[in-house]
Order: sequence, then C-alpha cells, then structure tokens
Amino acid sequence: MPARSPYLPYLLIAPSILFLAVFFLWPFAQTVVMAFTVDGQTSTGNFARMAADLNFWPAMGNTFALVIVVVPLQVALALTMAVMIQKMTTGRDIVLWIWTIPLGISDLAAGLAWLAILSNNGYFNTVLFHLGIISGPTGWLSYETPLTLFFAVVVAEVWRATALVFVILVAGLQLIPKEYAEAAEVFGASPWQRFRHVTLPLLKPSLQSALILRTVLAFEVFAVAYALGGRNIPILVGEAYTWMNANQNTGVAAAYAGVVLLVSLASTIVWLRVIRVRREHLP
Amino acid sequence: MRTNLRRLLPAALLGGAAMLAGGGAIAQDTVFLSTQLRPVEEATKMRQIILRDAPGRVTYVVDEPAPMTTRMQAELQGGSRTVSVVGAAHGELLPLMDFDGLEPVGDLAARLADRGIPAPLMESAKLGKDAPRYIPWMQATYIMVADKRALAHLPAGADVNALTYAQLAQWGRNLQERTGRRLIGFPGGPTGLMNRFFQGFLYPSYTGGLVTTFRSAEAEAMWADFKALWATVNPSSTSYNFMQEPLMGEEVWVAFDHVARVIEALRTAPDRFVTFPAPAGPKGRGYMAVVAGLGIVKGAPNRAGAEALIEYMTRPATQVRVAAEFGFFPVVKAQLPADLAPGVKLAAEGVDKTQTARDALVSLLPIGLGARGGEFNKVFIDTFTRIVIRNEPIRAVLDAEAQNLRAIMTATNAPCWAPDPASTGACPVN
Amino acid sequence: MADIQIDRIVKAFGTVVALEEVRLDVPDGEFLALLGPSGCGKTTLLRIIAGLETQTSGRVRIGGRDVSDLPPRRRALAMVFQNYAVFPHMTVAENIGFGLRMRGDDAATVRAAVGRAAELLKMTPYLDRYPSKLSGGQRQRVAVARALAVEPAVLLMDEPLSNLDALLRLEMRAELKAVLREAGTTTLYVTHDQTEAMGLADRIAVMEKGRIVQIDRPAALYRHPRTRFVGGFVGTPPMNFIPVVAAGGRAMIGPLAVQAPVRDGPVLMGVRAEDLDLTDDDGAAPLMVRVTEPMGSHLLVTGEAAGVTVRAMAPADADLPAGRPVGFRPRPERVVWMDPESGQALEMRA
Amino acid sequence: MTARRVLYVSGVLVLCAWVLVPIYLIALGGLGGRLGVFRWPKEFLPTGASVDAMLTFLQIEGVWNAAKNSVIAAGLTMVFSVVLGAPAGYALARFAFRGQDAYRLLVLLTRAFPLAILALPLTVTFIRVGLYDTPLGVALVHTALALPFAVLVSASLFMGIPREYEEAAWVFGCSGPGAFLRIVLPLALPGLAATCIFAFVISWNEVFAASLLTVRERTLTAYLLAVLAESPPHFRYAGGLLLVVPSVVFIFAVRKYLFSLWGITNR
Repeated sequence: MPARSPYLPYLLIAPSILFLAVFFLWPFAQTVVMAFTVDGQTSTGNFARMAADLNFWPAMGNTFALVIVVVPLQVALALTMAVMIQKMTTGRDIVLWIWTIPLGISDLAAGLAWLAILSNNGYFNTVLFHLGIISGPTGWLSYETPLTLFFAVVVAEVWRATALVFVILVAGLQLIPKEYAEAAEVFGASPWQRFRHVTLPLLKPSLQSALILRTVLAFEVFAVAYALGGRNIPILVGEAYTWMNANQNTGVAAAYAGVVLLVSLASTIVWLRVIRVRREHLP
Repeated sequence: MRTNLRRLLPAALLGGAAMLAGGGAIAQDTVFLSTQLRPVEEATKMRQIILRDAPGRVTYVVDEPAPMTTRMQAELQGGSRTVSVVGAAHGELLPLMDFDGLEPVGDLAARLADRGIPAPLMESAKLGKDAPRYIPWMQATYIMVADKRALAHLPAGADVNALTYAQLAQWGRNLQERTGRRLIGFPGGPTGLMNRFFQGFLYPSYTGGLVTTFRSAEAEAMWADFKALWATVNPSSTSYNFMQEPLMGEEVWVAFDHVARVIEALRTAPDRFVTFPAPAGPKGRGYMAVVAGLGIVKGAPNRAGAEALIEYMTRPATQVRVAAEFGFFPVVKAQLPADLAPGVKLAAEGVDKTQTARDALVSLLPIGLGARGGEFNKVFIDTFTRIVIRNEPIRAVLDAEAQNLRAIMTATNAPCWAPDPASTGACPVN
Repeated sequence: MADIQIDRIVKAFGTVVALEEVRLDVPDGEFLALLGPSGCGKTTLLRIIAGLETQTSGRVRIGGRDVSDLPPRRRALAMVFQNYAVFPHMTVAENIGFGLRMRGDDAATVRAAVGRAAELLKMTPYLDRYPSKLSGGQRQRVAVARALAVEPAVLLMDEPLSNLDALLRLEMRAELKAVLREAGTTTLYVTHDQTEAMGLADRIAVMEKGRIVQIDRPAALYRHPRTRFVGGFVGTPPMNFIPVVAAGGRAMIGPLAVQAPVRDGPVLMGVRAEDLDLTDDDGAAPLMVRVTEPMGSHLLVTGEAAGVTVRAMAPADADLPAGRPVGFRPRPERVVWMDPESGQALEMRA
Repeated sequence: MTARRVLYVSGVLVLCAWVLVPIYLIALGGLGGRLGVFRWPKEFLPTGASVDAMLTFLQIEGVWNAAKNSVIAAGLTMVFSVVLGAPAGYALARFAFRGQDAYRLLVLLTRAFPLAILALPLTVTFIRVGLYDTPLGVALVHTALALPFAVLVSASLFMGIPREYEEAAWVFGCSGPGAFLRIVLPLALPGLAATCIFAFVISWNEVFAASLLTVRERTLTAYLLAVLAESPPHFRYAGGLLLVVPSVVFIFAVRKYLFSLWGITNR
C-alpha cells in the first residue's frame, strides 16, 4: 500500500501495548514484588503467613470445589441451551435475549438476588413451606450447613455465568456449516450420534475458549460468595479482599493474588492441553 | 438497530465527557469526615436532620476507620486537602498523631469550657500531648436487647439487669428447649462488631484484661464457657452485621450489639423489647466505652468552618438530637428530654444501666494499632472461629493466636489500654 | 485518455518472486486483457498499476506521467473490483458519484455525470436503492458506472464478471464491450477465463509464473501460440500436443507420415481438436476412443494416440462408441511445432 | 412427536423462568420496604411493593454519587477501550507485520489472568499519583479488562469489512485516513457501538478493583459492597435492582452482536 508507512501498524498497536504494559505487565510484576516483600525486605513471610492462616486451606478448597462443580455444570447446561436454540423457529429472538440477560448482571447483584431467594425467610423457604416440607424459616446459608451454602453459591454462579458459555457456544455452532450434520444424517447418524461425532468435535475451539474463560473467571469468584455466605465460605479472592481492606496487609493480599494468578494460568494451560484444537481438523 | 446504535455512540461519548467535567471542585464548605454514623440511614439523618442547622455548608462523608487513616495520611502528604473535621472514636483518632495529623484545639476547648465536658474525657483528648487534639463528641456502648417473650424463660433467680454469662447460657438452653429454636444472636457477620464483644466484654469479664491475659488460664475457661453458650446461639449469627434486623424479624430474641445498631428495632417496636447490660463474668461486668471526638485536620482548608461546626456539634441541643436519632449519648451537660421517643429511651436506659452497674469494668477501644487494627480484630475473630466453629483445642489455638497478637503489638509498639494494666513499651501478651 | 507503460516491474513477497521484470505497453484506447491461471501474477500487476500494491522495482507510466510512487487517488484511473466493492452504506447514486465527490466536483456536475453513467448502464431506475436490494448483475453495473463516471484516463478491471452466473456473464460481456467501445477508455482487464478475454479484448497478454509469455490479437494467439502453455491455456478444448520425432522434414505418427518443417529430433506437434480430421483410412494415425461427449454442434472425442491424450471433433451424428479404434490426420497448415524441453515454439523451415 | 414437542417447549420455558424469576424476586425485595424483608411466608405477588422504598433508597446521599461514578467510570472505560483497541484491531485485521503474533499473544494472555486482582498493587501507585479514589483510576483498570475484547472484536469487525471497499475508496480519490473515515468506520460503527456497550457493562459490573481503588468516590458496585453491607437488606436489594436494570437494557441493545462478538474471539 503506497503512501502508508511500514511503521503504521506499529503506530496503531503502540497505544494499546503501552497501556497493557502499564496496567497489566507492570502491576503483574508489582504483585509479585509485593507478595515477596515484608517490611521492605525480600521474604517469603507473606506466603508463610497466608498458608498458616486459618482461612487459606478452606479458601483453596472452596475455590477449587466451586470451579470443579460449576464449570462442567455450566458447560452442560449451556450446550443444552445452545442446541435448543438451534432448533427454535418462533420466538428465537426473545428467548435468546432472555437467556443472555445474566451476561450483563454483576456477580454482586446475582449474589443479592439469590440471597433474597435463599435467606432464612426467603422465597425458596416459602415454597418449601407451602409444599409442607418445612415448618418455618430454615437456614441454608450458615456455617452449620456448609454443603447447602456451597450449593447456594453454585446455583447463583450457574445462574449468573452460564450465559457467557452459552453465547460462546451458540456463536461457535453458527460457524459450523449445516452440511456436515446433514451429511451425517444422510449416512444414518441418529441425532445423538450427529451431536457426539460431528457437532461436538467441530465445536472444540469454542468449547476450549469457553472453558478457559469460565475457569479463569470462576477462580475470580468473589461477590457471589461474599453476598451469600459472608465469612462462612472463604474464597481465595475474597481473602485477598479482606487482607487488603479489613486487615490492611497488602503483602498477604498480594500473596493471595499471586496464588490466584498462578492457578488461573495453570488451568488455562491444562485446558489448552486437554482440549487439543487441531486446525487441520477444522473446516 | 443500526441507526439507533449510530446515534447512541456519540451521545454516550458526549455524556461521559460531560459527567467528567461536572465532577470537579466543590464550593468552599466544610468537609466533615466521620467513621461514626456510617450506615446509610444514619448518614442520611446526619445530613438531613443534624447538620441542616449547622453554620455554613457542611459536607458529611463517611469512611471506615482504617481507610480513613490512609486517606488522611495521603491528603497530608499529597497536599490536596479536602477534609477539615474528622469525627472518629478515640482509638481511631490516635493513629492520626503518628503523622501529626490533628491541630491542637486548646483555644476551642477553652471557649467550650462551659459545656461541661467531663474532665477525664478532656484529659484523654490530649492524645498524650499538652493541648487537646480533639473535642469529645458523643459516647455510646454496646447493650443487650431482648424480646419480652424471652423474659419468661430466664433461669430461676436471674435478674435480667444483673445477668452472668452462666445465666445467659442457661437462658439460651431454656429458650432452645422450650421453643425449639436457638434465639440468642451476636453480630458475627463480615461487618458486624462481634470482635468488640470479645475485646471489651467477654475477655475483661473473665480475665480482667485483654492483651495481657489473652492466653491465660482464665481465657481458656472463658472460651470453654463461650463455646457452650454458642450451642444455643442462632447459627446465622456469623452472617448478622446488625442485630436490629434479626430482632425485628424475630430470628433472635436476645441479642448483643452496639446501641446504634439496634436502635432501629427499638424505635420500630419499643413495646416488644427490653434493654439491659451485657452479662458479668468472674472479674466483673466488662463493657466497652465508645467515645467519639471531633478533631481539626492539620492545615484544614476551612479552619473557621471547622471550629464553628465543632461548636455546633457540642451544643446541648444538638447533642440531645443526636441522642434521639442515633442512641449516641451526650458528652456535655444536657438533660435528655422527658418526651424522648420510647425507643431511644429504651436505648438510653440500656446504656445507663451498663455504665452504672455496680460491677462495671470499663475498657477502651484498641489504641495505637493504626493500620494493624484490622489484623488485631482478626486475631479475635480467628480465635473464635477456630475454637467455637471449627472445634480446635482451646489451648493450642490460644497459643498460636497469641503469637500473631504479640507480633502486632511488637510491630506497633502500642502500650496497654484499659482494662490491661499500663505498660512501658508494647503491651505484652503474657 | 492515456496509454500505460509498464517498465520492468518486479514484485517479490519475501523470497517469492511474483512478477519478474514485466514490461507491457498499452496504447491509448486499447482494451487489453491480462489472461492467466490463478497465481500467475496478473492481479498483482493490476494492483501495482492501481497503486494498491507497491512494486519492488520498476516504473509505471500512465499517459507519459510516472505514477510509480503516487497513491492510487493521484493516478487518474478507475477500477472495477472482483467483488464490485459497491459501498453497502451508500445508495446507487452515491456510489456512482463517489469518485466525483471525492474529486470535489460540485453537486450539479456530479448529478449530471451520475445520470449519464447510470443511463449508459441502464441503472437509472435504481438510483435511490441501497446495494443490498440489488442483484449481482445490477451491483456489477453500479461498479462499472462508478468507474466510468469519473471519465478515467485508464480503467482497470479485476475479474469483474467472475462472480456472475454463466448466462449473466455472457450478457454482461456483450454489454461491457459495447459500453467500453463507446467510452473509448484505455482498459486493462484481468481474467482467467480465456473466452472472456478472447471475446472482449483488442489484445491479450498471457501471463505465466510472473511473466508475460505472449501478447497478441485473440485470433493470432489462438492460431499461433508461442509456447506450449499458451496453446494449452487458450482455447477449449486445449491444444493437443503429440510427441513425434522429426527427421528430414517429416515425422511419423504410427503409419502416418506428416510434414514436419522443423529441426530434426524429438518435437511436439501442436494441433487443435478441430484441426484433426477423423477417418477410418488405414494410413491414418490410430486413435483409441475412450470417451465421447456430444456437444450439440459436434461430438468431442477423447482418445489415446502415441501415448498421450488426444481430443478431436467429429460430426454430431458420428457413430463412435468408446473402445473403437479410429484414425486421424492433422491439417498440416494448422500445425505448430514446439520444443518438448522448453515448451517454446520452434522456427518453421520454409 | 407431540410429547417431545411439549417437553421441548416446557424446557425452554423453564429455562426462561430460571433466568427471569430471580430478577423478579430481587425487584420484589428492593421494592418491598424494610418490613417486607421479614415477612413470612413471602408473597410472590407484588402486593406489598411500593416505589417508596426505591425512592427512599435513591434519596440516600451517596447513591446518586455512586451511580454517577459508575457511569463516568464505565463511560471512560468504553471510550478508552475503543480508542486504544480499535486501531490495534485495525492493524491486526489489515496488516501483516512482524511481531503480530507476539502482540496477539499478549492480548490473549491478559485473558488467562483475573485482571481485577491487579488493582491490588495499583492502589499504592494510584495513591501516589493521585488517581486513587477517582472514577478515572477505576476506568483505567477496567480498560485493562475490556481492552483485550475490544482489540479482538474490532479486529474481526474490520476483517469482516472487505479490503476492496477501502481500495475502491483509495482508487476513487480517498486518502488512507479518508477511506477509513468515509467507508470503514460507518460500516464498523454498529459493531463498535456494541463493543462500547460491552466495555461499559464490564466496568459497570466490576466489584473487586472498584472496591479497592475507591473510598469516597465509590462506584455503584463498590458502594453496594462496602457501604450497603452495613445497611438493612431492603436497601441492598434496591441497590442490586439498580445494578440489574441497566444490564438488562444493555444486553437488549447489543443482543444482535453478542454472538459475533464472542464467535470470533474464539479463533
């Protein structure tokens, strides 16, 4: 292209690189430095402090358990929804909109909505009451009921963030030419076989993308758990927040942040390995 | 769709720019930063009722204690000063002196001499300097509130106004046996003030101290008792931030909390509730006195406005109104009117009974911990969590947490405060 | 109006050389087609002339003016793109008038020119429509009208008909020819379709692997391909190339002796399908029929002779089942001779 | 066949209800007033609901300020991410240049990290440079969140606009920037607007960074988390409702683009 300097593309990406350097790479390095600094000296003290803290291992356990339970549930539900929407003829627009609404809802608002439902005298208990299952307000979210509390967080997370997976998968499905499924049908594949052997393999890139994004975001879960369980269900990012805000100890908070960054990166690598996308196997 | 979006984009851009431009400077007024009366309803009343008649324009902003310290320090160092008056508890004002953040207010104190602020309060307002660094503002404490229906289940021979921890535990058992529900409540949620219960009530009552006696044998016995008591406490207590809501919602019948955090329940249904002091232990009836003061920030942008505001806030009429609205009581000589709202009257009675109890053992908010105040609180909450919630052995937990506590005390070099005996240097964990 | 001079244009993408010292002169008013298979560099050459691509070396002159370093907008040319590039957010009228408006012509001039161009391409009823409401052929007309409206010195067309269906393509081809003849604009037309090139162009430049291998009038190109490649690429079916050994002005295909006025040794005899006469004579060259395809006007016979595939034409009603041996005789005056190694045409002896 | 059809339709309806009912219930909570929170058993119809609770909530000082801060922060995020991201997307879509893959990797890498966490070290720096407790500071961190999406999405938007349009514009007399402004931008605008709204939503909803980076000038989410945590439940529900309503509207506005937004960020 004449009259276009070869530096033009660099000129165009320079601002964003500069920005990411200042607001991604640099704070990233800072986090590491802070995590390894105690009273101005390099030390692993923050990590020792963190690991010795009574909430660290529960937070670790809860966070991982949440990821392990929530992400597969969301993918399964989103796949179902995506397949359902593919078939839809009438009302597709409105259903699509409704199903994607949670995409715009913050985790905090989602936590509050489910708090209104699941609190002692909330709507869920009212339904149980009318069904004659319980006789009065019953607590599901206290430290005595860690399992129901955990599943309350799971439900709220599934409610809030399935839409993200759904959107990625629907977009992925739209990229798969209809001819493949039609060809499979001609050769006698049942709907399930078509889905299992044609659609699913071709959907791999979208699945991978959705899994990486969702896993990273699931490790970041904070406000939902905070709104529903307060201190009763410690979560890694929540602990980082508490150490930063209430305890005013940036070093330990940074150590927590470091752990979150590490597990996020590790999960991304795992997904990249587990779901191998072979470009040559794609249309 | 296309045209809509096309129109939407520039409009949104313009909107953003306009907002940005509008968010600028405020006119010359007095910015009043407070760690007290923080919850939205209280802050709103503060702005709309109390400060409406204040001299000049006052902007009332609130902040949690630790960020308040950080902020004041940043303002002093950064030079962009906005805040003129700081209102905070005694123990929260003290860290500001680490960077000499408060102006001496000796002149003002002299002018306000006729207000009748008790001499001991004025003395502690000096924060260890020659001249007072703040003017006492209001005082409060924590009380117990009970639904009248609960009174029928009091253990035999127990006087609700002279309760012991043993009796409270028995009361809880009675309630549980007879109603099938656990009806005692504590504010153990993330922003609840449960830590103050341990620091100013439970520990002093059982051990006569706090930091020094943290891992004493008495403390061990205390935690065992409290664990037993906890068996009759509503498990949602670790989610309660304010006790007024569960009291109103009848989730609990007996509750402990800061006066300001139960007043809404008392006001809504004064006929339903009684107020009384926290229980007593072997060493007396520990209670924590909360004294809040008003200080003028070093290099305040509006010194005259600040003084006028403090003068206004310490007027007897203002103090009575604050009492009527929030349940914080006057530090000046002021007669609470007889026609006080029944709810406020209930609260006042509770405070009065607490302060005048025969076996009262006063303790102060933690002093001199600065930014470590959060971690100090964490020690008590963690100890509670480990012993009571997670069933860890008491002795081991106390020994382990004592190390954390010691580290904080050494790092801050904070001397002991009441009821611990005065120390030279950092308050020791014995 | 202007001529185009392309002087030793080289274009390299990294180590890959797309154009090797291409020279080409297009006189004023000529319609020249650049013909070649995909990847031969014809589009690259066109884009270099347009200024959309920068040449590695060499010069481009339009109307005697060196435009090599000018941006496209300063080269006083117009272009019709393969996908038309009719702006979807502008009406037909706005599209046609785009170049004029960019030039800064006043509204009345633009309107008049748009009217003329639209009239020429029969788009007047559609002036207020958006391209999304037009058929492929209509968009094509808009693209041409837009190019003609600016009355360019030079018009470049990049496979403009390749996205139309067969019937429409034929129709547009005829129309394009008429319109451009009337306009008299120097036109460079890139295509891979030899019938299109033959039908439209005054001259055709055949390109292969970044080089122009032959420039000629369509008929001459057809009759006298200068390389085996040209013979194979131009004309349907492609020219037959039968390997023979020439000796003393003669060569043998089976029992048939043909005149071979070339140097002695192995040569390729190039002859078109219509220039082979099929016969059952004993002396003819034998052809084993494999497939016959009735083409309506004639029967296309594909068979094997001398170890290569040979195509010939028979009358539409000929009875030639597959597997039947038949004989053929090339018309000597129609034969061209090629070197089997280089693929270059050989000098004929007088 | 009919039985399956019934199953299918009821499945769709159940999923719709699954999404909508919690939103309805938080609205009931927000509009139910102080005592509505304690009512037992709960009413599922808005009998006790009144706008009063919401109005009281809106009159609380700080709410409007927080909402204003949220709008400013989200607006700035939107502007920053498009202003920084669209040119980079254009470069990715139109040029082959050295380091392109490295750049793409950098952008993708940001998605493998919970970026909001990085607000932590930034608080210290922000205090020093005066960005602490300003919507601008929040917007800068949120831009780091939204920028990768803006880059990838705009790259695919520009890729979707045939290069020939631009070339045609150059041939017919436009300069480089001219062709961009007259041809590419109008065509990319709806998609870019959707990107903008998406960036807006990302910022509007973010809690963690906003809570750490502000004290007085809270955004709505941070205000809800920090200040309303000390308030009665019906205020929190009202705040939640205030957060949800714009999201629902925004998602409606960009619903057509959601899929193209996410479809291409895949590959």
